[in-house]
Amino acid sequence: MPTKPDAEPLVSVRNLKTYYSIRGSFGDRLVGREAGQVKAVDDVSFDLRKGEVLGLVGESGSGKTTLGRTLLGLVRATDGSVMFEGRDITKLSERELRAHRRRMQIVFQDPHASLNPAMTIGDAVGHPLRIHGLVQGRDQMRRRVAEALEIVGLSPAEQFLDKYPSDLSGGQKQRAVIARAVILNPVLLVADEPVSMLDMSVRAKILELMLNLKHEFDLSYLYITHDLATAKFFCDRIAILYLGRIVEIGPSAAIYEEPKHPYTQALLRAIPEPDPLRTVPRDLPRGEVPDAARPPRGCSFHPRCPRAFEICGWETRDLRDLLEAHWARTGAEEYEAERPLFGDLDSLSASNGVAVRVPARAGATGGDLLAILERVRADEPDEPFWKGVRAMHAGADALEIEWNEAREPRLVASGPVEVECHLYG
Amino acid sequence: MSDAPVLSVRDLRVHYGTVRGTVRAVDRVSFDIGAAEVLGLVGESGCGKSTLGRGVLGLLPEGAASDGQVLYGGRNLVGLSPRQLSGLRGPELGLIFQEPMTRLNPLLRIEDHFKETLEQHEPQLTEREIRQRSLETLGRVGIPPTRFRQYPHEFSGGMRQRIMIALALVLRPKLLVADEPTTSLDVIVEAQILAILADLKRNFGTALLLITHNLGIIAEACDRVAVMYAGKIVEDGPARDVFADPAHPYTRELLRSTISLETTELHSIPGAPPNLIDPPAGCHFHPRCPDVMRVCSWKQPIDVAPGPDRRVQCWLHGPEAEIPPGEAAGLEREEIAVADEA
Amino acid sequence: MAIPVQPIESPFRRRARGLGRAVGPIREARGFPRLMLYIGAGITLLFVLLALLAPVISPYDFDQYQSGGHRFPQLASPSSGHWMGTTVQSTDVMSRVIWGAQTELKVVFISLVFAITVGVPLGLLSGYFGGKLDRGLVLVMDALYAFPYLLLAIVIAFLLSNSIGKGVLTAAIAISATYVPLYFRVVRNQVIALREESYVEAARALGAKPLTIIRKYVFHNVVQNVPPIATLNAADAILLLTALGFLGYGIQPTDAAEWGYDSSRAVSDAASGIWWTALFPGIAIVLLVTGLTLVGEGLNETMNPVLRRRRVQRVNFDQEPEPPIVEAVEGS
Amino acid sequence: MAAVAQGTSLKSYLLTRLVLVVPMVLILLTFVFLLMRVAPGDPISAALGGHNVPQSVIDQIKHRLGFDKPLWQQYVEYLGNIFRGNFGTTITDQRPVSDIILTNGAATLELTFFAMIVALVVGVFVGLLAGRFRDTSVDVGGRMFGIVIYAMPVFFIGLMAQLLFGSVLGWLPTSGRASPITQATLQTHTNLFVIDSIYDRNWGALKDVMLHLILPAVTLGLVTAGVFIRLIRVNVIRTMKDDYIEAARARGIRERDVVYRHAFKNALVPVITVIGLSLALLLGGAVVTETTFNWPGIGHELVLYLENRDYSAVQGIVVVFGLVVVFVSLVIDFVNAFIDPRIRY
Repeated sequence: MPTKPDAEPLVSVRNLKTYYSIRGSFGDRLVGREAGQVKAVDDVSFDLRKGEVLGLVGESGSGKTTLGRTLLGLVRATDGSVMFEGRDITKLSERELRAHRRRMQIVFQDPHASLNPAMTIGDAVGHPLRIHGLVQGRDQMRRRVAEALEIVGLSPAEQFLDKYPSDLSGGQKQRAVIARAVILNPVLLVADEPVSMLDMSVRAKILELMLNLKHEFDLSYLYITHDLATAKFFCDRIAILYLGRIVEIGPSAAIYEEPKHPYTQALLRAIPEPDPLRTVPRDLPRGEVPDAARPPRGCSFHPRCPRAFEICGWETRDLRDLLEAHWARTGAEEYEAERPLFGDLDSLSASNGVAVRVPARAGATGGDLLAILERVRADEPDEPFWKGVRAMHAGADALEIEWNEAREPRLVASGPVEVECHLYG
Repeated sequence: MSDAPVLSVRDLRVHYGTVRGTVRAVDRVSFDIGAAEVLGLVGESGCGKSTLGRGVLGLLPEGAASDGQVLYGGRNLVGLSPRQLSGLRGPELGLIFQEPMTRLNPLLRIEDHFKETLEQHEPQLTEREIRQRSLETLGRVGIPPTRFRQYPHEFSGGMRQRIMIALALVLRPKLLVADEPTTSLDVIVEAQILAILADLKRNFGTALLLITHNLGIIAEACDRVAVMYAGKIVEDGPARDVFADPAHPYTRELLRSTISLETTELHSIPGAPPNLIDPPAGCHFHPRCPDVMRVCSWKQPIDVAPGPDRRVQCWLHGPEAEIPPGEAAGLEREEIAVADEA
Repeated sequence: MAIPVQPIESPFRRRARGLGRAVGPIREARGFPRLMLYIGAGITLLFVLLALLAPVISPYDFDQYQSGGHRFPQLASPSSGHWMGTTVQSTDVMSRVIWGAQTELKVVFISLVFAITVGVPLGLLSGYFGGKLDRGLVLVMDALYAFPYLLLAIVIAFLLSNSIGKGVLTAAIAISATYVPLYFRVVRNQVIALREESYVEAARALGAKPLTIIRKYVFHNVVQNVPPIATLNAADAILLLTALGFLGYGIQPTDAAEWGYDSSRAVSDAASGIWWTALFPGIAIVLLVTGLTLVGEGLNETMNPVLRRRRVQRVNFDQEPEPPIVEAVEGS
Repeated sequence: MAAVAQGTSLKSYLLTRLVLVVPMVLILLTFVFLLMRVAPGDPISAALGGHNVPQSVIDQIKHRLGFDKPLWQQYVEYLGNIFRGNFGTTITDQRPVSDIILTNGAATLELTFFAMIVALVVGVFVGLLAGRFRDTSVDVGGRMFGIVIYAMPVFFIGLMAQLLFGSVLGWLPTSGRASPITQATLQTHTNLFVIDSIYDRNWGALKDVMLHLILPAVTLGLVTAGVFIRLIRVNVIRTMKDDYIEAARARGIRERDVVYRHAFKNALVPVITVIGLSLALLLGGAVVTETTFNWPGIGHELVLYLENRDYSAVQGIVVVFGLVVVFVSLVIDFVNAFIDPRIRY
């Protein structure tokens, strides 16, 4: 039930980057060697209008949680800007930020860890009022808190004011957390996987509550989740995140009816549907979300993408994945026969230059390696990897492979959505 | 179910003591698993499905006790000595868990895990045969032989779950119990693992008891389904029939409240799952059941077959003879304040 | 809509309820941990009473060597007059043991207070704020922590002794200096773990100032497990104090009786077979340290969730609430 | 999330650990330096002065030892000396501290070495048993044993042993490193009597030396064993609850293998790092043990120098103790890196 968002954006994010430097060993820091960075959020831009619900959907390691926290200033942004009510959040000091905290709030994933075990529900939900000095005396505080608890459905409120978090169920705790978030009547609510820890029979109630709050208080939501099913029901617009970048963003209807990016298509196909006529999908991308500290070249989805082609960013690491997938399929005898011919494979996963020299072990020649690769190619000719190989020539003791030139994909408009993929670039 | 079932459970009870009292996690449960069949066990958290899964293999927490029959290969596993049971676990019955990250010994290479398992149960194998069989099984679940000598911390969550499955399958068990195997994985990796589990029949001829709270996984991966609520199996039957025409109100309500891509309007079940120390009298679901009758609130429903190869425990399906006169009238449910809602 | 407001709970009752929640696990302890707690508490209480009531209980003053004009016998074996015999300076061994309890507990208490009031706040701030302060402090504390702390205590006692004398204060400072790194490390590691918890991050999101967050969210959950450490630490402190006394860097013998010092005097007696001057102070040390360790281990066992063993009720199937139902007609 | 962990390779881990030792040592030396000079009152003159030494003599000694120079100059000289292995000379008997270390160090080394063996054997054995058979009589017995031996001060056990073994039963020697005859006949190559006697195949001397070692080493060892028992027991309890234990049982691995190969191994890995720390406990205890059994080690010397307030001797010995502890924990970390693969790759 998406609502019509009005024109002026409440939040506009431009080229936001949040990088974590991997705590290199003390030695690295001492000699100043750059220990590598995790680009949790890598140049993300989008707008969020007043009253709108934007879904941030991505798997683990996609940076969706970091993005949510950077928006609220809980995590320092490395670069870029977040305009909220005329101020750039990323440039504010911790002290200045605190004043803004009244206007934007967050609800966490794990209700059991979001409430201080040593505080009663009344104190916890009422604490924001005391922090911002919005209330005088315990009497007025208790009344305001009781009101908030009633609004989120914890009625009769009296029964909960003096309870400790350990006395409540998961659903009730999440309601208390929401009460604490809305008691300051914020404008923006970042909900980080608010229902994923709850049972199916209770999820609907919390989503319904959040929708009611939206209408009643004209709240805007940033709904962070890995579950496209609840997002479809709850969000006006959806942004799909992969390895810190938005790969597709647009209105919900367009994303679900006509997903463009191969990753979005795969996500939608992978969701298990409660319909026995369907079977577990088999044509899914292989492998897993790569290590964010060393993202793949060009488009970071290319190693898993069934529709990748020449310019998607093929590199040496993909050769190692190809060989490993081949040996996993063929089994031990072939592996024992072929592996000894290859030299050191570990170096392959490190270098990702334009060309690579695959060393052959003593007694083997580049030709032997080429023969093996040709056999692998014959097994699966339409494997996208081969589109990435410009040329292969067998040297005396090694095999030289040249990769096609890789290009960085850019977010481009394509119909009602924007997508970051060379298929549409 | 043409040929004899691999496992048949009759009137199994698994209770364990806690500070506040005895938890009746599994309360008189009966079901069968056919050879090379996939039985899905679905229920919300705290309904006892995990205890049932582990109870079948006799892997129970301290202070737990089981009673009734778990018939495997003509023997009742309940009451077997720990030695006899551990002889069966592995070569006959396998178990894989929800959280893969901590299930491998961090100090041992993957190769050592396989060597230990195979040397224990098939001592006659030579060094080469052990390596051959391990690499072959690992290949079938998508782990390349190049990583055989690596340590657990060098693998991602999805890879470790594949290794756990291979470790269970290397002994070619007849039955594998999978306790929420994909709950902590991303949706694409989840589908990859489910594909492996669903193909157990074809690749290894292994029967599978798949325990999950996700009705989508049941629909796509299972032949039959058993729905569990508050320690009891309230309904079981072929997945197609149960999904098309759910007999028990809880199954129907659960299906309606599942949010999937096709969901048009939100639905939820009022009230909260009961605690298993003193569950409600009569049918445990009656306080939350929209079709509740007077008899439901005091008398325990009896197994009834509403159709071929199906079973349900609900007075809606009779048998009328057991329902005293006048008890079939509807019971207006007193307003369940949200206060005690989940 | 006017919401009927219940009479507000009196702050005292709220504190009591809060405290009740913290003490809860202790009431629930069962089996050996409970036994340990009770025995330990019993022994410790005995010594506390000895210390408090020393003037009343002790037959003689700690340094009294004669009464009513005639001097006590030297090195007399335990007799009716002197239950634990006398020392070479003909002072009564039992009186020195009783008065010694007062000295030990006083010094240990002061050193604990010093160590906690310095170590815990430093740990809190360093753990929460991190940065250069944290890195610097950690390096210093680790260097101190790795140092043989008896040596450290001796050197500090040696240095302070010629400025402020070998009194209770010197010993207390020497001991507490070696334990500050212990509290710093424990509290800091806890705070770092807590800082990742959602409710601490939520507090930041609410706009609370760092000090408010430490006070209301972090402090309570950290301070809960200082008691077990403090009791085990007290046991250590007594061993350290008596060792200092034995080496001559404990309390000035003229100021008060101290078991370590008495033991060092007993070394020469032992050579000639006199056992009582060495045995009784030694046993007092062993008993008090064991008592405190038992309390510490008992507390640790009941409050640490990993170790906690809750009393579980035995399961028996026969008294079954519902009547066993008859097997229904099989569907298939 | 990371498909392949990017652990720093072993080489750079060890390099880092080595680099980290430098600040540790610096802090240690600075701490001892400041301690000696900045403590309240003027410890130097008080130490040198004693009761009736004229001020002029004090000034003259101060000048000789360079205490009258500005603080930072003293500091630079102090570090320079230590770097060149010169830990200063004692005031009372003009003996270079490095000489004390060579002659007496061997005695302390021998004592702490055997004490550590006692601590490890007793601690690991009882700790594993207590953890494995939790809340049975074995556990209760093991824990009580651990608590009581830890609660017994070294000098108390020493005194009781002297009474029991010394004057009453007379089996075991209760003071000194060896009987006078052995001391006279044994040539000292390394000053480690046990090794020297083995080297010369002088079995009589070896027996005598070992007999002299038993009481002090066992006494000191038992105290540290108490620490190991408590730590290992908790570790065993924690690892028995780990998920890979349940997974191993699900694979039908025999309980014996589950306990020994999986639980015990993982329980003992963290213990290795504690050995470094417990060395500090041992060295501290050695000072008291050597005084009780008048074992001629560095600790014994330290007490004597402390008694006659020998300033730079105390400083030198304390520095040596600190350096030993820091370098031993460095070696322990290397060992740990080899054993625990998670650190290695």
